Amino acid sequence: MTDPHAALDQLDDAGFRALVRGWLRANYPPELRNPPHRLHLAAARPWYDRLAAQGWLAPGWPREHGGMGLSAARQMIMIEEFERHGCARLPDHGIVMVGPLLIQHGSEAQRARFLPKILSGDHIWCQGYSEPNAGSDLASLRTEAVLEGAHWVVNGQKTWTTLATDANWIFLLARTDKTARKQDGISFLLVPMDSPGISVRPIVNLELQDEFCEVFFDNVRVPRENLVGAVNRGWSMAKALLGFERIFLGSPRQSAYALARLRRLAEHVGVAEEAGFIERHTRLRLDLADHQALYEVFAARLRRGEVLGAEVSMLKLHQSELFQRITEAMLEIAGEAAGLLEPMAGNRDLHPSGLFIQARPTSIYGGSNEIQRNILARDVLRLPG
Amino acid sequence: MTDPHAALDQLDDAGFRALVRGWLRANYPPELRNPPHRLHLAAARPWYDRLAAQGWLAPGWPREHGGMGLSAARQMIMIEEFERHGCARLPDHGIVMVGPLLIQHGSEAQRARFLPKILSGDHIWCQGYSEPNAGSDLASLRTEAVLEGAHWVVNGQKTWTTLATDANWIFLLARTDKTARKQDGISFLLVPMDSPGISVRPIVNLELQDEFCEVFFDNVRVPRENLVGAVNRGWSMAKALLGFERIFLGSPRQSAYALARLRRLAEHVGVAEEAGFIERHTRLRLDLADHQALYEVFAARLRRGEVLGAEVSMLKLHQSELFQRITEAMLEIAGEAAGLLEPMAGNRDLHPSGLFIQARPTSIYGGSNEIQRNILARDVLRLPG
Amino acid sequence: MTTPIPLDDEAIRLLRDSAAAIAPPGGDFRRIRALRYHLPGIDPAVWRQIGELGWLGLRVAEAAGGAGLGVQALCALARELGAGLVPEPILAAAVIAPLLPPATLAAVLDGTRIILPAWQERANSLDAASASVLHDGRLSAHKVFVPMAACAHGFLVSTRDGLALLAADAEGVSLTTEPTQDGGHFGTLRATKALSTPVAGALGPALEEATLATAAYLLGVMDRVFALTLDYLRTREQFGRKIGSFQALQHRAADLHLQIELTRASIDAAAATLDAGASATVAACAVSRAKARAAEAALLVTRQAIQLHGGIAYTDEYDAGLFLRKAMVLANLHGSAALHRARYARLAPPEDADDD
Amino acid sequence: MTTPIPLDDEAIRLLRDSAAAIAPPGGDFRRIRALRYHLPGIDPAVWRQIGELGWLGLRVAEAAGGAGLGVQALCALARELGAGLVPEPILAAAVIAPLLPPATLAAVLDGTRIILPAWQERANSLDAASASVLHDGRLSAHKVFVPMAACAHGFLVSTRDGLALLAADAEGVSLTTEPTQDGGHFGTLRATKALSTPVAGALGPALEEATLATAAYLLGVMDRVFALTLDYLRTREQFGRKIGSFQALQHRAADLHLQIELTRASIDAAAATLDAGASATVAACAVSRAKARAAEAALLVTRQAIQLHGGIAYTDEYDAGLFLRKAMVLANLHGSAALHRARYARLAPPEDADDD
Repeated sequence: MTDPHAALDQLDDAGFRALVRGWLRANYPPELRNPPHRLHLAAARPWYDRLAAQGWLAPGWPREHGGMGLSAARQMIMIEEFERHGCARLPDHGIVMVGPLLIQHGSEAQRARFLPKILSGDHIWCQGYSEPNAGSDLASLRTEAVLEGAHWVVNGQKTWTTLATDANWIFLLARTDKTARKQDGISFLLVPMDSPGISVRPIVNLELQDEFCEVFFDNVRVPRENLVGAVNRGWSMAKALLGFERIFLGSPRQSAYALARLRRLAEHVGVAEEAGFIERHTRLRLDLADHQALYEVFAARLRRGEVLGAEVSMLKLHQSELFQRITEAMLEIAGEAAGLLEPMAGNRDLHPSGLFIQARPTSIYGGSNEIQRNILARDVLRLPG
Repeated sequence: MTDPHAALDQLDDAGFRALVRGWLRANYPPELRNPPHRLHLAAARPWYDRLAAQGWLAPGWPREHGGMGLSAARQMIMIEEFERHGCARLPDHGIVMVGPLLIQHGSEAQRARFLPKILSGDHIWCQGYSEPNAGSDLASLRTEAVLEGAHWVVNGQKTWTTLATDANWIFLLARTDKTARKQDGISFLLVPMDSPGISVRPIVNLELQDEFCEVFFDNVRVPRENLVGAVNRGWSMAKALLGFERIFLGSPRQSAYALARLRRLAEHVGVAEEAGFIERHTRLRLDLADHQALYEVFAARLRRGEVLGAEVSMLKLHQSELFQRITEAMLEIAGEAAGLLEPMAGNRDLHPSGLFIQARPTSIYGGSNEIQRNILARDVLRLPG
Repeated sequence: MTTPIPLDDEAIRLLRDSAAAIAPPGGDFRRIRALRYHLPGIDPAVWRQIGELGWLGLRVAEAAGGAGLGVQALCALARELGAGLVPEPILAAAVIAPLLPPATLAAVLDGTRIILPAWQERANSLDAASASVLHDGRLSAHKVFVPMAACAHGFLVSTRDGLALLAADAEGVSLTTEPTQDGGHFGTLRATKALSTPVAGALGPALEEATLATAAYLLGVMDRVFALTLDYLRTREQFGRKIGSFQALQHRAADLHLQIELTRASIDAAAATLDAGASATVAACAVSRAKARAAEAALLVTRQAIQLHGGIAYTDEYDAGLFLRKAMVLANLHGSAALHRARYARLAPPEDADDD
Repeated sequence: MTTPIPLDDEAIRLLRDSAAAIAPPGGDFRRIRALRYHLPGIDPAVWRQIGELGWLGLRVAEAAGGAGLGVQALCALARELGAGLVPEPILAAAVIAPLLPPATLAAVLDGTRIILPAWQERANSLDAASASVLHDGRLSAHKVFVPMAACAHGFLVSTRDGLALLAADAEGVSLTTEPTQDGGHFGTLRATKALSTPVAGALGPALEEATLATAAYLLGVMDRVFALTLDYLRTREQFGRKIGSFQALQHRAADLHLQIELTRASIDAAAATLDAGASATVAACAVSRAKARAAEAALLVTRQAIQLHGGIAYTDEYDAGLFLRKAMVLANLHGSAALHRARYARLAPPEDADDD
């Protein structure tokens, strides 16, 4: 089998960026640009399949496992171009989480069994981390797995499981030792969603969408070999998996998208040339530009192969609050239309209330901004506990 | 002796207000209106003497002790008129603190000895509460007084003692029982400032004024009879004394004064008619107007004779931060003059940097704003400790 | 109009007690949820009950069959309605009731007929002066952002020729609706030479009252969602502690409390000003102050209610979101905060008048 | 101008090391305090040392006797000077050095003569275009807000007829000074038909550099006062705990850190933009962004440094106040945040150019 990505290695960064950009223009389904909500699998499938056919589903996986084997710098370029083009996020937990987990900690058999199914799109994964009483304090999770012969018997409840209704597999953090310190008794399990005893309840969110679910486990029997890595070592694996991801919660994309729409809204309602609006808008523009500069500082470190420390929390903090402030400005200038359920004038780009609500959870998910500030204070500023 | 204040009782509130206002116009030294800094005794003396001569030094004291015996409502009117006229604050610790303390907790001998001297201006008092390691956490004070025969022997250090250099007496919180819970071992002592072993060091503050002092006590011998009330009961007396005062830290006066100067500054630098300034100024005006409305809610309760609870902390919190925001707006529009040490154009009303610095400590003294928020959260909102 | 009955604590207590019939303090929101996102968005049986409670005649003189209460009473009621997220357009109906002709009024007061004001012709405007025309008993009008219009039997319409009473089912009248975030709707009313009755009087003072009542409704929204949030902070645990013991959350709660109390003081002062018969300019300044404060504070408090709850508040089934959506709809109704600040800046006297 | 030497980490380290001679990291501020509130406000011996360190020629081409370094190096130096609160007007002198005629330059570079720019004619303006006149070698000018002017032997003065070099002691020249909060002063320079030498070149790019360097100096101010504040939070105890363990203070510290890092990223990006030879418009936008951020952040961080320290920071003998005063002076120098935001809004291309 020849290396399908060898040609990419011949390109310099600019050439690679141009290639990606051109390919997206030619191949990305135009109706899926900048979707207002997370897409369900059925809607995202054409895009999943096109990436799969191109062999571009897994930019970060090593080539021997079917990935593109790109450097961190090249992955950043792909992400930047995808964001710039307004590409929808895939149901990508298999690619982003399960693949890297198995490549690093899985057995040979697990890799052979699961990786090809992810690349083909046969397995769609969802993530079983959060619980009703284990959100910000994830390590206090209580879903438990007890070994009975050849099976782990799982009982408990997960929540905030994105698109669980679309997934046929779930990767799960479960407590396997109740006597240990809370971080030390947690293991990683791979569970088919059609296992007897699993039930899924979609949760309607403030956007009136059902992308989140609760997943209930009632004596679910999971084959013993579906445990990843060592037993009771799941916590450190899960933490390490989040490392590379954390910068993306700080991507300027959402704020840039919103700021462009703030401008369009201002034009639509006729305040774009008013001094008060210009001043507020300029402040937000400068905040975004400086955010982009700060993001670039971290992206450059990633490109150089450095590991990002706790300081990356800054990006998530600032981007989410900037995104929110932009949508607050939208609401203020929108007049009565701030209260409309649907976009103004049938134009999806003029939907202040929609973006305002969409911005709310960005300061809650992925570690609430309170947690991010705790992290900065403790791990970066070394303030006493 | 006839009651010199009986005539006041014949007036209604409006008439009383008019009387006070007219008397101030006729009697207040014009050169002392709206002083930029706390006045030293020498500068304030004419004002002190004029009030003393009129018998108006102690509006809140009962008439049998030489006060005006005014109701809370009438005291509020006097304060409002004094503030409105821009009257300087006197070295008033004797009137505001020591007098009420002795009237409530002092012995007959103490009252006879000290109250007339306060009213005549012979005794000028300063307050010995804060210490270098007991600021926000005042109850952890360490200055100690040990009884040796007929004297308390005092050792320790006080700080933030306002105008100690002008005072000839100090009222002091000192630890008289080191074994008790920290609030339970504190007593009140009255100490002549010329006692051997007392030394005073003025502290130059950020306004480059010396109104604060450190006061050191080195084996200072204080006659046993100078203890007020019961031994080890000073803390609750000190707390009760602060009750009526707390609303005045929330008076709109400072903010109103600053806002008028913001407007004059804007006219001076030529931005008064710019949309951006008008918007910012209007926000501040509305904040002040709403603050005045909220202040009036509490003032009305005082007038009805109600005791104000912890909720009054809101006023101090909002007023200090509003005052600060107004001066921050000043700095932003002042251009290079924001950095000048002296008033602009020789006009004391155009001194953005001066007011900006003057506003800084308002969120620190009288219980820092962090403490005020703690109080609100705990005592008003009943959040868990 | 006669001088309103002064509002004492007893009158407020009575109003509160009566409000409990529709919006019980601490009650659940099942009725409110059931009405969301459907037309007409209100419950006719509840409307009749509202009539029986006398709220629709709150501002109508006693001699005319009303309660003869003042703006302070109106605001006290509005606060209760806001705390209960009541969707029925009681306040809009009540402020125009004193303008209605006697023949119409009786059916309005007992809850048989719902008449709502239709005054606005462009977005984000306080201006009832109008391009609509009333000529020879025929009305031609184009009115926008009429909240809950689908439940109305008729409209009191502002025109350049004075007020007109229009039946919703008159020939030449059409109504379209757009759903709003809170589950209600805005109506767009078009009338083309529709038969209509001229009505004496001016809408201005009623609109000031409606604006202030909107602020007071938002105060109720804040009071209730803040109470919900404090309950959550007192009971929810993370990291082995009640989350309300975390100082950062405590301080934020203190700041929200301050904003709510500033809003309350501002509204109370404005209501007293209106009841004291202030000039139109002084009234407008007081109302603008209160609405600007309420709009900004309500968005702040409801946003922070979501944040302080964390993930659970991002579910539609949790109640916090209901308050956020209500604040989104009402913040800019009867003028955004920015619009009211601009009006205040235009109308208010120089602030340092007494700083001589 | 030749292409500046690219700045690598090693070059920055060397600059920092050399800066330590004047402004040692963690050093005390006795020298700074001793110079406050007296004219000329600088130490001539230190100025000669500054010359020996080569800083005054940092932006002068190597062929002309300078170091040939770029704007990134200038900003790195500025940050160190800010952290040390150095009062000598090194940055102002350095940015105009490349414009000076060779005869003057040598004495400037070795620290013998101090030449400062005098360009401003009205408050809160970035405009060096000028009412001043240079005619037949005679200069008539009225220049304001010349920082530390009393220490200068001469001025590079902008006029409508080009630049002019003016000796401070020339006939027809007068200088008055006003003290500034940081202990320095602003000079007002008046020249009436004073003998003066025309100088080729334009001041514009040097002023952009001076503006950015002011931002970088403010970054140093922030870095140092924040470090001081963190130390205090880590060691000071109240209520039996380190105050840095209180969550409300922790979160505020996190926010200050974020603002400082945004400032750093903004300045670094602007310096790289200037070194890359960007167009005047692109350069101006980058500089305005950085100065607006630095001015607001520096006032925020220094104010909060006072608040987080509590009472002790309100004494003049504690160092925190020195940083506040410095920020007050520099925040609006070379344009306030508002002025720079307005310039950015005027010059920057539409922001959604790539949002196709």
